[in-house]
Amino acid sequence: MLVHRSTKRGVFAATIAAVAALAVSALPAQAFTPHSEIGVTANTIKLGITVPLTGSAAPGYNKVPYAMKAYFDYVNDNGGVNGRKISLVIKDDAYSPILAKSVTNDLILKDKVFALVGTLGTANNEATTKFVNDKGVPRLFVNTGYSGFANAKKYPSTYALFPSYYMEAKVMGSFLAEKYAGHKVALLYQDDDFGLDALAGFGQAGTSFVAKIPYASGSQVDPTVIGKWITSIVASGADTVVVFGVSTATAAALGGAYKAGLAGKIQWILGSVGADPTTIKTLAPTALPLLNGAIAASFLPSASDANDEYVKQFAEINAKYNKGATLDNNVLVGMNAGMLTVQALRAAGTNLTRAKLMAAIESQGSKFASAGFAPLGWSKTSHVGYNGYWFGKLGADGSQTPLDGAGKYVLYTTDSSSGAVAKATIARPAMPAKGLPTN
Amino acid sequence: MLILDTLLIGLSSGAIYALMALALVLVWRSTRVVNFAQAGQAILSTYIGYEVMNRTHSYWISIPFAIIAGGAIAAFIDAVIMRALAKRSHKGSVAEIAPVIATLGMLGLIRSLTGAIWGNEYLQYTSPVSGKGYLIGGHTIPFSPQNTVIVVGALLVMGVFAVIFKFTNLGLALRAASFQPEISRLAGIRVDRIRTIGWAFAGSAGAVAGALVTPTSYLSPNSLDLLLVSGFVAAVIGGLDSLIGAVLGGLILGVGFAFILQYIGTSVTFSAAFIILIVVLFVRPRGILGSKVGRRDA
Amino acid sequence: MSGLIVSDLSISHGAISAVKNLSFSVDQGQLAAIIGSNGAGKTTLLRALSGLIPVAGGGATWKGQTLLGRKAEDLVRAGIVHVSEGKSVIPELNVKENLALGGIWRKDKKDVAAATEEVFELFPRLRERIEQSADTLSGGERQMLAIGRALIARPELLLLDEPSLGLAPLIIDQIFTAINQLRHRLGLTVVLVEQNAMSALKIADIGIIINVGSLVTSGPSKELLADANLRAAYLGY
Amino acid sequence: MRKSKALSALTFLALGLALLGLSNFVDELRVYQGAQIGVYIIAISSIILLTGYSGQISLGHGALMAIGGYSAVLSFTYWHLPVLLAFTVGALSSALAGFILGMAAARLSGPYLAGTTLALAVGLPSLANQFHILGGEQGLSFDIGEAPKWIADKTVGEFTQYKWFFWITVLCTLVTMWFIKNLLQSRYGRTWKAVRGNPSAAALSGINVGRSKVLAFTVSSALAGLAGALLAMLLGLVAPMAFTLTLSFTIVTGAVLAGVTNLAGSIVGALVLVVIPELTDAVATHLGGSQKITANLPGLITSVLLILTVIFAPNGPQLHKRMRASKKESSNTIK
Repeated sequence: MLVHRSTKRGVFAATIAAVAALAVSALPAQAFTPHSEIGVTANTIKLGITVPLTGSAAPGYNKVPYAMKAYFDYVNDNGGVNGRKISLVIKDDAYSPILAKSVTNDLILKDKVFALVGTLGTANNEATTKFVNDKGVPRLFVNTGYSGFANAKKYPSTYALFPSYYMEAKVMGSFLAEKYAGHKVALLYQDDDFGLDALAGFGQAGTSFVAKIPYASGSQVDPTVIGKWITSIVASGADTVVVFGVSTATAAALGGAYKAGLAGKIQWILGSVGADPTTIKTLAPTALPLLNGAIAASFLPSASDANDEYVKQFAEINAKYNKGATLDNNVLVGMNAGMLTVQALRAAGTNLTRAKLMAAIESQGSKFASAGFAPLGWSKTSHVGYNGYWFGKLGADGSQTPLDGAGKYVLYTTDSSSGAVAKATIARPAMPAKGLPTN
Repeated sequence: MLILDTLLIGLSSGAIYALMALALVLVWRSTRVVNFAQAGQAILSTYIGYEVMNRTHSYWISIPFAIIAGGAIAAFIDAVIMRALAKRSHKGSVAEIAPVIATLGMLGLIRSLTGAIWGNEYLQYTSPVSGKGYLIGGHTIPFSPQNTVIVVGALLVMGVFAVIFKFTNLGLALRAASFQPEISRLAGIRVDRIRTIGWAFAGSAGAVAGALVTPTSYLSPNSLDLLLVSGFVAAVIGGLDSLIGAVLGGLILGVGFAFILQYIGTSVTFSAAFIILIVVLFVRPRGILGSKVGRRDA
Repeated sequence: MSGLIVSDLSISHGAISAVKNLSFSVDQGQLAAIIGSNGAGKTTLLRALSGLIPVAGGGATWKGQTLLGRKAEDLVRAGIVHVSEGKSVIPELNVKENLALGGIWRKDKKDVAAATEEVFELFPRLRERIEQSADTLSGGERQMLAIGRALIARPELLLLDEPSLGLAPLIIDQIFTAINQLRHRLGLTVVLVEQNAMSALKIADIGIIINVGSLVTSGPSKELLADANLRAAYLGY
Repeated sequence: MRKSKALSALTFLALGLALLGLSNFVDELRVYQGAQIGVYIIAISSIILLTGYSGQISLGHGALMAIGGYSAVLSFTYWHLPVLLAFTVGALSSALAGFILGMAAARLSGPYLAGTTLALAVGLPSLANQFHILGGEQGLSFDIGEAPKWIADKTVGEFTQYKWFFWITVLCTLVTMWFIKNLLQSRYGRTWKAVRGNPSAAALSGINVGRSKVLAFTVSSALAGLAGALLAMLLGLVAPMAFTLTLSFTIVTGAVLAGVTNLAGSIVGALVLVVIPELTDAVATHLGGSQKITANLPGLITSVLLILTVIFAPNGPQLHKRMRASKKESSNTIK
């Protein structure tokens, strides 16, 4: 009897709670914007970004959105875009697709942003794709090099910026064939689409390795795992090691190699994702002697290159608007994406709509000024951003100098399929005066 | 050679797991609580050690401060949170999971707190002891002076607490209070205070773990996350009640893990601990040194 | 001389009242047997007197000092020692350690050693089993160990809960004889809670009979034993 | 008894219709959150069934959700099963895994079980990296498509995919609740309560305690599997990253917030899980301050709330009421 009565009460309570839940839900999320396009008013444009601000993936990447915001603030202080000020809503996804999905819902449905900019992570962007597509929200300059995102059919409103990992591997393969023929090369890579994209690229380039060592993302902090990498490298007899991992993995590999007495015995070649010297220096100071002389692929200028006009201008803005953050590759990435966004918004004209924004990128995007050395490939049929890399030697001070000497950049360009790798010289649009686009 | 290297890799990381397992066993022994906040507490005490090191420029001076801080943090958690919890939810089906939840909450709290104070950046807490492996006959073995420090640290923590538990009145009171709190009270033992001391001991042991392990990598609010699970698994393998078991559990986990990675492959990295645990528990459901009533083997 | 005075004491478990307006007193040096059937509230009473559970109302004093609102561990230090029901020993510890617990808080370590020696004289079996863990002891030995541990605290007031529970008659006799010897030799005041009314009343000075939490009667144990009505209703023979 | 069953069936039906009707008038964001709440309700119920009713603990239900999610997606993609059937496959596969785990669990006591399930939560989802068909770290995408036209045409406004998710989730949640409610009133439910209350007494009265616990683990796992499948639908993918240790902890947290012995409380728990991040985020944004603080404030507030709940309302708000009521009843019987 008692059992029966309490369940009945339970059902009643459940009913009340459920109705209450919906009553709460029924409250309007936000007042409607009286402009023809979502997220745009006569004097504002609202943009959104999702990045890991907390959790193990946060370090380094958590600087990107604030650098971007600093650049927008700078533009706003100089008149904004066609009289509109840009605001950036920053959401933490802790590098979890579940959270990315729910904060993206918030950005699109509650904050009602006009567009997403620089959203980070391959799986995280995948998780939000369907909804972003359904709503037709422009997703500009995603912070991942997964080649899939350049597929304009599958991701019609998504625009890649980074050269793909596939391209990077192909370029690196031809670089290895050119400069390290006859060497015994081992590969350490992250065992997901990031690494697999690269593996496919190396396969296309015909590169052969004496050892291929996969690691599960997140396992690179475990000493046992690092120990295994090093024994495998030593066992393979490799004299050259290519690393396709995040910064923590690169640092762990270099640190582990130092501990195993491999300093000076191996030529390290680092993929762009994990090659930010500032980050590696903080992660593993002991790795410094190994970092010195390592070769890294990059598509942006080195943050330490004070002679580069983009770096110089971004450093100035960073000093004034970014609350004392150290200028590193992550800050450059944030500012660079910010500047591209401003040009895209300008190009879309005063009567700003999502469709016009995307059309503007497709028609004029390839001419936008940006810090990247490789040309931008956006067009009606392709959403590929940069398509090439240069190789530089890292110094103990965290600098990165082109192999042929300071200022002598040699660019390797290619595509995400079977196209050849070509060497090119740098032809980059000049930095707009004071870093303010006038397109 | 590879087998020997793998063994050494396993032993050096096993010692790290062992240190964390020791702290978990200490809390379990004194309060019958599995403390999920342990890794978080160790992080916080290590941050305090980091601050001291920044001011004194000495790793060695910072360690005792970290240990004291670790003890104080743990004592605070017990006196303020666990005591209130024991009073309010000692009965019913929540009784078993309430402490688990509370310590998980503490873990989150400490993580957010350290993040809010020091940021989510990676910081360096460096030891003057070399992390470079010993050179033996032209071969650098994967075992370094810092690994030696960790192993010695683990053995020292185990030894000190074994002596305390076995030979002192405080140890006797700790054991009595954990096994039979009410009878202990009737014997005149201030059980609340004793439990807090037990937490403080565990916090100090965890602080030792944090201070010795962090120099092998870096310091961030999440940097000991991996130890949360592997330390716990090591403690369970060892039987939860036994200090020697914790050390053995750590070493078994470390060595087992190293061999699995070396000879089966890295794709089972995250599953390896689970596999080892299942194998051990299948043979001995109460861990290798856990006995039926959780006895006094130190 | 006033020893233990319980006046108008009420104790409840949640909404159920376990002890209702109970009053009685035990002089110093007396042995009082509290008699009643299972569920009469005897154990609850002792747990309240030793500070393990709070009371709902009334008072309880020992030598003029209140017992209520104080912690169990503080009462032990004040000489009020409770040997709880069901062989109050810690099975995970050995005999030596169980005994050591009794004096762990005492400053006078010499006297602790002396008291331990006295316990061994009283219960020689414990000395034989000194290194054995308590869970290997027989029921009677455990009870000896529990009482022994209590004695090492040098109590003035000893609260014993069902020392005869689950023991063979021969062992019960031994235990009760020991209790009787003890209180004469040490001048202890003893409150003995028992279902085994006969054995208890035989050694007791006074008897207190309770039923469903209320006092039925109290008086010198000889008188109670002589009362045929009581014998039939509460003493069970 | 029969009359009341009919009555509660009606209540469920009315509730379902009311919710579906309401979905036409609320914001799309709220509809999605409503679906999230539904998934959490099922996941939390699975914990409540296990912990609250059978006295076992699991920190690895995220792994069981993963099994449910992956099985549903695989059967949907490769066998082309209808969605609801794919979900059933997910629940059944998870039940099978739960059965095996439950057999192991019956051998393990409290902390050992907690340890094993914890290791499972970390170890199992990443096994996806081992098998090509599971899509590795990247996972598999899962698009159930839009609502059938015959439904979409009959409702007010645009029938978005989120609304379709919500409808499916509401259906699954109500069926689940109905199922659990009846299960708890059945012989099995009474057995679990007896075992939880006093295992040795239950064993003496002829109950097979081990079997009862394994059954509870199996049913609980089936529910977790269903929740995992629904979660996969909401996310549009299954990947190891979707079923982290955090997820396992989150649903246990929700169960505690719900009052772990109270099935109806799962609604409260689920609601809180969805609302809290939103509120704390709003607070953090409102207060401003340095990025270090704003980024960590939501975590801080949630943790504090969790600790306070477990200290001050460990059985959830509902149980206090019921305890008081049952006390009254038991005191009556004594008189």
